[in-house]
Parts: sequence; C-alpha cells; structure tokens
Amino acid sequence: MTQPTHKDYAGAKLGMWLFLFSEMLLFGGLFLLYGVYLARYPQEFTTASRHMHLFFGTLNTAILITSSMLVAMALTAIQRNQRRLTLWLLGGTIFCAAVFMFNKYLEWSDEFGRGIYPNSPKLAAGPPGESVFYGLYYLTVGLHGLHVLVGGTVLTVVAVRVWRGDVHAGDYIWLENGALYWHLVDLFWIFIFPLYYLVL
Amino acid sequence: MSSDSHAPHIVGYGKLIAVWLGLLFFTGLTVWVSRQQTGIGHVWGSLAISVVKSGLVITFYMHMRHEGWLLRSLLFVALLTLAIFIGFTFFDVLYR
Amino acid sequence: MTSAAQFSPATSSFWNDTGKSGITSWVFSTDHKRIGLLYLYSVLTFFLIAVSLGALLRIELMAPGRTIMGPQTYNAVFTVHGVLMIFLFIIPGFPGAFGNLIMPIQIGARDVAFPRLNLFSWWLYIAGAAIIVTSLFTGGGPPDTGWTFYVPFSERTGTNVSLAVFGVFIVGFSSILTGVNFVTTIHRLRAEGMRWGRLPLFVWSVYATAWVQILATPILGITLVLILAERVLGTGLFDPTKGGDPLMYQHLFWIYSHPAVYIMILPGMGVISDIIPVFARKPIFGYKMIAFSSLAIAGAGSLVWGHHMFTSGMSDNAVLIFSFLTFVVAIPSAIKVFNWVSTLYRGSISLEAPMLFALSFILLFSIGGLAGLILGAAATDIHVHDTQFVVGHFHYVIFGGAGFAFFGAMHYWLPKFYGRRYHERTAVIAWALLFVGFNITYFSMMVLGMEGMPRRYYDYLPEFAPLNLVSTIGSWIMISGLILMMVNLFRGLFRGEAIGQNPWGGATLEWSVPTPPPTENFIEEPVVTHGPYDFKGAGIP
Amino acid sequence: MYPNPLTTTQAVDPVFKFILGVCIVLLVGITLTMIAFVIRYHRSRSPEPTSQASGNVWLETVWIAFPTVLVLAMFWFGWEGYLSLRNVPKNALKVTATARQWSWSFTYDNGKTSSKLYVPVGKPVLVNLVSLDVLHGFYLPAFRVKHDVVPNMKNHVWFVAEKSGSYDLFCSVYCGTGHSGMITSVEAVPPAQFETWLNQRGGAEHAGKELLEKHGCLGCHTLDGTPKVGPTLKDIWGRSVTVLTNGKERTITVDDRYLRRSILEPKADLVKGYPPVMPSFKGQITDDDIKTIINFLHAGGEAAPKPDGAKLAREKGCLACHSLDGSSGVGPTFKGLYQKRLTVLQNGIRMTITADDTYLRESILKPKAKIVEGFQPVMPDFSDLKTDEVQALVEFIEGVK
Ligand code: HEA
Ligand code: HEA
Ligand code: HEC
Ligand code: CUA
Ligand SMILES: [Cu+2]
Repeated sequence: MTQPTHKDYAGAKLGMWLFLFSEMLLFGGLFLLYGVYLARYPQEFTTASRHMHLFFGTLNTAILITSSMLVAMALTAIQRNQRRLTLWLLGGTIFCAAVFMFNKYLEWSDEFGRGIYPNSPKLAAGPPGESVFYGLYYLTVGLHGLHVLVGGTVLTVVAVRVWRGDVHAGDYIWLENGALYWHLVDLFWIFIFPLYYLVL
Repeated sequence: MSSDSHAPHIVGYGKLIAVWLGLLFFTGLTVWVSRQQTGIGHVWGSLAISVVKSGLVITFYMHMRHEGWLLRSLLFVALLTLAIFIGFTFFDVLYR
Repeated sequence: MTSAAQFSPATSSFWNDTGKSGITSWVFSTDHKRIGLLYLYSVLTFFLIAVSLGALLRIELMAPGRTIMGPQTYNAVFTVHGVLMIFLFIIPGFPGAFGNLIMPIQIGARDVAFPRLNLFSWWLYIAGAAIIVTSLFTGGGPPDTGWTFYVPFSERTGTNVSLAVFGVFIVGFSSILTGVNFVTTIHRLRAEGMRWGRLPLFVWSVYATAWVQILATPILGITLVLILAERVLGTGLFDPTKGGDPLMYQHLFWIYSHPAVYIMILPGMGVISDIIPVFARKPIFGYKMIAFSSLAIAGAGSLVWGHHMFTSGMSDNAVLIFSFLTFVVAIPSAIKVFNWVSTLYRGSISLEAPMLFALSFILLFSIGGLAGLILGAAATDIHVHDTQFVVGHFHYVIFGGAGFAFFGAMHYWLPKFYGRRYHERTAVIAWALLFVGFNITYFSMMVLGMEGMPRRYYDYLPEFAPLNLVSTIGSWIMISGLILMMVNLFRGLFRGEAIGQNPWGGATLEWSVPTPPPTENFIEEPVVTHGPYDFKGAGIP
Repeated sequence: MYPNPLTTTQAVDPVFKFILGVCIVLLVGITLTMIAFVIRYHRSRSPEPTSQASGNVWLETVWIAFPTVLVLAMFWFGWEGYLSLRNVPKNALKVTATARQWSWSFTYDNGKTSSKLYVPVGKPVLVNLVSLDVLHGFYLPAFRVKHDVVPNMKNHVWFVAEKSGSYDLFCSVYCGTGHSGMITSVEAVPPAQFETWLNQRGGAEHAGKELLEKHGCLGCHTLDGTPKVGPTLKDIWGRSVTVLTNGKERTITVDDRYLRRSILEPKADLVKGYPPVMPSFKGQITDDDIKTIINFLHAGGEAAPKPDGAKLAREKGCLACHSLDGSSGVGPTFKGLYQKRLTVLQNGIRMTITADDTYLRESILKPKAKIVEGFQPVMPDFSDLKTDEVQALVEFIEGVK
C-alpha cells in the first residue's frame, strides 16, 4: 500500500496538535475557575497577588521565553543539519527548564516559610478570597511545574536521540513535536504570569 | 520521510531572535502597565498583551504560519470551545 | 468495491498470521483488531460486574425497607454501578472496541495512525480500571458519592473517593489518547477514493465522538485533580467554608459529562446508520444530514451542560440559555430518527438479529430522548430532577440506546472477526426478552419519578411499593434475556456455523476483505469507487 | 400563557401536559410508521427494494423545520412556568428550612422551630433554604417545587397549599447514608389553627427532646432503642460502650464527660461499628443546651419522657367525642369508664365485659372489634399510635374517675 504507515510526518504533527488542544482545555478548567473567583473576590485577589514575588515571576517569564526561542532554533538547526548546534540549543533549553524549576523552588519555600500553603492556618484565618487565590495559584503553578518536568524529560530524550543520530535533518518529527510541547508550556506561563503576579 | 507535498519551512535564526526580543518587550510592557494605577482595566490590559504574546509564539515558534488551513481551523475550534466553556459559565456567575 | 479483494483461506488471518501466539501476542499487539478485541473483553467484564450490581439495586428496591443490604452498602453499590457503567463500559466501549475493530477497515487503512499509542491507551485503561477496582477494597471502602462525585459531600466522606477519582482520571487520559489517534487516522489514512462524502456513517460518528473526547475529557481530568487536591491538600476551591463554590464543581463536572453522554450515544447512532441500510437493502436516506448531524450533536452538545443544574441555585439567566440550547440539540437527533425511518420506506426488510436491535434502538432512544425534552424544559425539570424519572431517562438512552446499539454491533460485526456466527432464532428470543424486560423495568421508573420518588433512595414510602416491585420483576426478565444473548453470541462465535466474506450483503469496505480479516486488513490496497451504501455499485445482489 | 397562576402546581402541570402530549403523539406516530414499513416492506412481501432514493430536499427540510418549531414551543412554555416558580408572591409567609445530615428543621419568624413544616392553607409560603453541611434538596412533589439546599448560598422556594392535609417533603439531593430517611412533611392546616399552633410555646414534652430535634440529633439517633446512623440515645447514660480512641479499642462507661465530648469532638471516641460521620457541634450549640441535653439523657434513662395521656387525648381528638364529665357524646364518656361493666356487640353478638386494660387498648387500636351498645361504629382506628402513647392514653382514662 502506498499509505505511509511508518512516517506520516503531517499525521504525527496533527496528532501532537490534537494532544496540545486537550492540554489547553486541561489548563482551561483552571483558568475558568480563576475567572469566576476573580469576579467574585476582586479585592482579595488584588491583595493576595501583591504578596507574590514579582521578581521571580518576571525572571521566570524571561527564562521560559528564552527557552522557547532556543528550542525553536534547535528545530531550525536540525533542519539545516547542524547537529552539534542542535545539541547545544537543546541543552540550553533544558538548562532553562532547570533554572525555572530552581526559582520555583526558592519562591515556594519562601512562601511556605511565610505560612502560605494550601489549608495553612494562616490562610484559614484570613479572608476566604485569599485562600481561594492561593489554592488556585498552587494548583495552577504546580500543574505547570509538572509540565515543565515532563517537557524537560521529553527534550532530554530528544537530545539523546539527536546525539545518537536517530533524529536528523531527514527525520526530525521527534524534535518538532517535543518543541511544540515545550512552546505550549511557555504559552501557559504567558497567561499565568499576569494573572497571578500582576493583577493589581 | 514525509508524504507532504510541500517542503518543510525553515524559520531563520534572525526571525526567531526578533520574535524573542518582541516577547521580552511585551513582558516588560505588561509589568510596566500593571504598575500604573488603572484599576481593574489591568486584567484586560495584561490579558490583551498575553494574547499578543501567545500569538507570536504560535505563529512563529510553533510554525502556525506555515501550516495549512486544516490545522489553523482546528486550533480555532479548540480555542473557541475553551472560550465557550468559560463564557457560558459566566451566564451563571454574573447573574446570580 | 475493491475488485482485487480476494478470498483467502480462513486459516490465514489476524488470529494467526503474525507467527506469534500466547497471551503476549495479544497484550503487546499493536494490531487494531487485536486491541479492539482486548477492549471488547475488558469492557464486557466490567459491564457484567456492573450489571450484576444493577440487579442487586433492583432487588433491594423490590420492597420498602431493608431487603438485602443496608443504606451504606446501597449507596456504595449504586455509585460503583454508575462509575463502572459510565467510565469503564460505555464511554471506552464503543470507541475502544468497535472504533478500533471497524473504523480503520472501513476507511481502507492498514491500522490506526499511532498503533503503539493505541496499545498504550488500552494499558492506561486497564491501569485506571485496576485502580478503581482497588479503591473498592482498600481505605475507607468503596466510594459512596454517586458517579457525579458532588462536593462538598465527596470532600468529606470517609470512603475511598480519592483513589477512585484517580483511577477515573487515568481512564480519562486513555480516552483522550484514543480520540487523538482516531481523528488523526481519519484525516490521514483514508484509502484512495475514500472521500469525506464516502465515509461510512459509523466513521463519521466515531470522528465526532473523538473530537468530544479530545476537547471535553480534559475538563473532567482537571475536575478530578481538583477533587483530589481538595481531599488531600485541603485547597478549598469548592468548599463553601473556605470561600469555594460547590456550584463551580457542578459546572466543571457537567462541562465534561454532558458531552460525554454524546460520546456514549454517537457511535451507537453510527452503528444504527450502518445496519439499517444493509437490512433494508436501500441506501441510507439523507446521508449528508446524518453525517452533519453527528457533528452538530457533538458541537451543540458541548453547550448545554447547565441543564443538569436547573435546581442548583444557578442564575435564572443561565437556566434560560441552557434550557434553550438543550432543545436545540434535540433537533439533530430528531433528524436522524426521521431519516432512519424513511430508509425503511420501499426497502426490502429482513428482520435478523442486528436489525431487531437497530429498530428497537430507534424506539427506545426516542422514548428516552423525548423524556429528555421533559427534563430540558425548565418548569418540568424542577419537578422530576433527581427523581427516578431521570434514572428512567438515562437508562433508556444509555442502555436502550447505546447499549442496544452495542449489542446490535456485536451481532453484526463480531462474526466477521471470528468467522462463525450465533444461532439466529435464539438471538431473536434473547432480544425479545431483553426488549420486554427493559421496558417493564425502566418505564415503571419513569412513572415513579413523575409521582415524586427521588433517586438514590435506599428506602421509600409505601405508596411507591407496587411499581418498584414491577420494575424489579422486569429486571429479571431482562437478566434472562441478557444471559441468553451473551451465551448464544459467544457460543456461536466459537462453535457456530461458519460464515462467508459478506454474510449480510453490506457495501462498506469491511465486507470486501476475507473473513476473518488478515493482519494488514487488505490483501491489496483498496481503491474506493462508490459510496458506503451504494449496493448496486458494490455489485451486491 | 398562564397569567398569574395561583399555585406552583398550576404553573407546572399545563407544561407537563403539553410536552407529554406532544411526545406521546410523536412517539406513537414514529412507532406506527416504523411498524407499518416493517410489515409492508418485509422481505417476504417486498423481495427487492422498490426505491433507491437516498434523499429528498423537501422532506428533509420539513423535518428540520418541524421539530424546530415544536421544541421552541416546549422551551418557551417551560420557561414561562419556571418564571412563576421563581416569582414569589409579595405577601408570602417566611419560613427558614435548615437541612443537615439527615434531618430538617423549620424556623418561623417568631423563633418557633419545628421538625415538620406547618403552613396555613391558602397562603403562599416562602421557604429560605439553609444547609449546615453538604448539599441537600428541598422537594415537595405535591407542589412541584424543588430546590437544592447549598451551604453558604441563599436559595428559596415558594408554594401554596390549597387544601389542608399532610404532604411528603423529601431530600432530593444525595447527601450520604441517611439520604433516603431525610423525609418529613408539610402540614397544611386552616389559618386559624396555624396561628394557634404558631403561638403555642414549648410544644414539646421536654426541653431536652426539643433540643435534640432542633440540632438534628434525631436525624441520626433514636430514642426508642433502635440504632439508626448512630447508636440509639435510649438508656445511654451509664451504658458501657466499646469505642475506638485513636484507633485503639477501649471500653468505657458513659458519663457526663463522655457525653459532652461526644457532642463536641465526636471523632475523639468513635463508637465501634459506626461510621465516623457525626459532625462536631462545637460552636453551634450553647453550653446550656448541652447541659439540658445531658440532663435529658440522664433522666431519659427510658429515653423519651412518657407521653402525656391528657395531652394526647386532646390532640388526637378523643375528647371531641368522649366527655370527661359523664355526659354522653358521639362516644361514651371516659368518666368512670375503667372497670365498668359494659354491654357490647362483637360481630353482631351481644356480650357483657369489664372495661379493663386490655379492653381499653383494643378499643383504641381496633375500635370496630367491640361496639358499645347504643353507639354507632364511627370511631376511627388509631393503630398508628405508638405503644407507649396507647399506654399513656389507657392510664389517662383509668384516671378519670
Ligand atoms: C447516552 C446518553 C444520553 C443521551 C443521548 C441523552 C440525551 C438527552 N438528554 Fe440526558 N442524561 C443522561 C444521558 C443521556 N442523555 C444521563 C446519564 C443523565 C443523568 C446524569 C445524572 O444526573 O446522573 C441525563 C440527564 C439529563 C438531564 C438532567 C436531568 C436532571 O438531572 O434534572 C436533562 C435535562 O435537560 C437531559 C436532557 C437530554 C436531552 C434533551 C437529550 C437529547 O439529546 C435527546 C434527543 C432525542 C430525541 C428528542 C428523541 C428522538 C427524536 C424523535 C423521536 C423525533 C421527534 C423529536 C422532536 C420533535 C424534538 N438529560
Ligand atoms: C451503561 C450504563 C448503565 C446500564 C447498562 C445500567 C443497567 C442497569 N441499571 Fe443502572 N445506572 C447507571 C448506568 C447504567 N445502568 C448510572 C450512570 C446510574 C446512576 C448512578 C448514580 O446515581 O450515581 C445508574 C443507577 C441505577 C439505579 C438507580 C439507583 C438509585 O438512584 O437509587 C438503578 C435502580 O434500579 C439501576 C438499575 C439498573 C439495572 C437493573 C440495570 C440493568 O441493565 C441490569 C440488567 C441486569 C442484567 C441484564 C443482569 C444479567 C447478568 C448477570 C446477573 C450476570 C450474569 C453473569 C454472566 C453471564 C457471566 N441503575
Ligand atoms: C450525621 C449524623 C449525626 C448527627 C446529626 C448526630 N449524631 Fe451523634 N452520633 C452519630 C454517629 C454515627 C455516632 C457513632 C460514632 C461516633 O461515636 O462518632 C454518634 C455518637 C453519639 C454519641 C455517643 C453514643 C454512644 O452510644 O456512645 C452521643 C452521646 C451522640 N452521638 C449525641 C448526639 C447529639 C446530642 C447530637 C445533636 C446535638 C448528635 N449526636 C447528632 C451520628 C450523628
Ligand atoms: Cu439530605 Cu439527601
Ligand atoms: Cu446532559
């Protein structure tokens, strides 16, 4: 049969996109809740978001944007058959992911230290809107963090495959799909950042 | 490798860097806007900026620019669905 | 059809021509037909467990007061009955079993787009199912929340809700991946000549279903994650004492679970649209409208979730809009029903088992669907919401609709894969028992609901006793029918009369390949030259 | 369409009739057509299809348009009816219904509480719905009204009872083990009687029992010795129970401290064999109330205080027919009845008997068995009375000398 059962490039990409759609809806549920509770507790959300670490938030935004660019470059590099450069760029992306997670770790430990974590006595004592805000914040950012971990792992696997030569200028669907996934992780953050760190 | 009729598009490094600069600029802008005292308008302002930013990522980094109508319209359907889910919930929340 | 399709000896088929054998050749197989059968057997297992639980529910409700179990047990039983039926039988059942078995052949493909992902989906399904089953025997015991897991009760009950919810999450993930796989397959792997306008209607319905799986299931996923977070971390997003809003849970839950009812019914409608033309020897009436209405149901069906919340305290404006949209979804269903009936006109109808199931589907689905209209109208829903009327409605559409379509599909397609068939007369008797028992059981429930008997009631006032007894007796008739049907069907598949390539005279591609189909489905690449119901074009007498 | 429906029932029932009617017509039509086709075009009669039609634009348009019109009509009537359910008449009497696992309690404007919803006939009633724990549902099938009871949310329903009588009130939203037992009733009584009832203070026999009712204890506990969701409270004081404390089993004797702890920290000592579902009442119940309850449980060694025969005789309407002063009414007087020699008819046979305990009990439970000569067999049977109530009545009659 002429059907390319083995490498259907467009098919693989379509599949990846479909998967990304379902990821969007997954996060969409949390954004929905955010919208509803923002409408209900605008005051509390404002106060609570003032206590967020704007510095970490902005830094992490920049880091993710950079990583997104690096992985996009990695795709260009592999298309141009620059294997070594591809590896460096992927390495850069993964490095960014690690820094991002490290920052998150610092930020969260500080917040935990201040008594802000789900179901903490401090939040329970405060106005309900704030505890809802932080509840959402931890869940959304936690889920995002999980995606960063998964994305980082996927890109590591891709890097290994590039290094072994399984992924090359003639067949780079793995890299392309991995990159798509990584961009999506970046996209979510582009929304999380203003919603949680900047609502005044 | 590919049964596609059209050859893969290669996006040059220069363009990627330009988009990167744009994204950084918008990040700065959104932070700056949020520090101005403009009330609840912020939420809409910063969301609008986020939409522009994600548009950049999707168009250039995710190569949507070079995809056919199929993927574009599917993306549209997915986003529309999400918008409806969120929007319709507000029929309840806003009028309760 | 494919002129080149040859009769090959039945000795070489997907059952044996991989050269491998034993259990590993099944559970690690990437062949869509083997995976389809894996799904079939797994979902049937859970179906039989859940059906027995349903029988227990009916026995308990036979008379007021305690009959065979206490209230706590009863609550656990209906919860587990609902969870197994919905999440482990009917939602994964159609796409998993028949979507896999039939859809790739019908579009002329060798396999699905991502065969390994397909296998992975099945494994996820099994893992999720195993977790759900574990949750019944560990921790605080089987969950007792109802399949809807409504907060704040589900946050507070001491039973093992967390694990069960986690299991459902995994199953949901499997469902998403199946959806991704199928949409890609239908877009990319259609054989030459298989234009969109020539897709069999079953494929159309699987396509629409797959979209619902992709776009709605993630919302269920996040909702379940949130319940877990509520229970484990105490985030309080739905907890009224912590500022959360229990109604938001209901919104999220139904944003998925209403479209999910169309995951259940759409493939069923597809099966019916495939069976009726074959047994009436006539092209389907209004092909385009039926195909389009599948998409319309999937699309509009995503907009009506609020009709489960008319009494919840939701705003009146929302009631207005959701009630209106609910009625809009009824229109494409009506179109289908009218088109099916018209297909019979001036045909040549043969009443074999698959056709009997298809015709009774139309009737039962119509009863259930029309009852849905009573639920969709705001004023009347207030009275019958959360009563046995709702229970009657959804058993009519799920069991009478999707369930009967599933049974019909088993009679119609399974012989193709086994090369042997069931005993016809017995199948008709079993069908009759099922049909009669079904109506006695569930019609009584609808009447009870109109009279005001709430659902999820372990005990009830004496005035409801007579009809409950009738309903229970009906369930026994149904039980005898179901057992007879299963025994006859599977006995036939292994020992029955052998069948040829095209026992029913169908014009879709699956009937153009040898029985049972070879591993790669087609001996030569098919080139499609006629529509799926063009019997003349296919050269079928 | 229904300008000003007087009652909720009148708002909903026409919608039901309309939709059901249309549905039945459609269903019968579709079914008959299908059966007719199957018979007419059965392969035995029609060996070959006589048409290969695969569509018809006109027909298809018709059956898009036709259902559209029908469903829009259904939608609109449904919505109109719904609006009537939502628009509360201005003069409605206000009552608050408090739901908890698994009992109802109703509070009136003047602070009176009751476990049944008493309402005056003919007057609209607005019920505000409050939940103390999980979701419940306030459902009155007779009036076609239902609304969820959601914690921290202001919901309401309204209805009018047109005829006096007792109507079932169910909990419609699943709320746990006792869901199906969360039933009470609406008692619609003539307005005058309602006023009397409303202004009657301290109706219950004992303040302690009233508190148990008010706090919903009786949703899970009984006073008659049968276990419900929780252990019975009958004879609880001094009983020895096996409890789980932090997972360890121990046996203790019930005393005041234990009772207090059971109410305030129910999870501390869990009675073996029961689910840990009792909520803590800390902050919901005053110390005085706890004392009253504990006192009641002390004395209530035999739990429910003995019913008051005199009061029962009045409430059950015995005194409407039987006098206490020797005069003869619809029935014989109670005065001097005990141990009197009477001539009665049993199955039409005359006999003479002595009015002893057994006889009195029988007369209450099965009045038709023996009819005192000279009276009509009109006494209703009171077999729904509890044993101890019958006993109390018998004792009361014995006391009327
Ligand atoms: C297979 C599953 C399935 C399907 C297909 C449907 C189909 C429909 N359902 Fe149902 N529904 C459920 C499964 C399903 N439902 C379940 C499981 C629940 C309960 C969940 C729970 O609480 O546990 C539920 C509950 C439910 C409710 C909430 C009830 C309540 O809790 O108060 C409502 C309310 O609107 C509703 C409406 C409808 C409607 C309008 C349709 C329509 O799609 C029906 C369309 C069909 C027809 C209209 C009939 C065929 C057409 C004709 C005969 C032609 C003539 C028709 C016209 C002129 C219109 N359903
Ligand atoms: C696919 C969906 C599906 C199916 C097929 C069924 C099938 C049945 N269900 Fe249903 N049911 C649900 C989905 C389904 N159910 C859901 C979602 C709920 C809501 C749960 C909730 O409220 O949360 C529900 C709730 C529900 C209730 C309401 C509980 C309550 O509200 O109090 C009742 C009560 O009678 C009931 C009964 C039955 C019966 C008698 C069957 C009959 O079909 C069963 C008939 C029985 C047989 C035909 C048995 C024959 C076979 C055997 C005994 C095994 C033999 C073994 C071998 C051959 C190996 N179910
Ligand atoms: C939601 C149901 C529920 C409600 C409401 C409830 N209880 Fe309980 N109660 C239980 C259960 C179940 C137990 C046994 C498990 C335990 O000890 O917690 C129990 C145990 C007790 C005990 C110990 C009984 C024994 O045999 O040792 C006492 C005393 C008690 N309850 C009193 C009350 C009082 C007083 C109230 C009202 C102010 C009340 N309960 C309300 C469910 C309830
Ligand atoms: Cu309270 Cu159900
Ligand atoms: Cu629905």
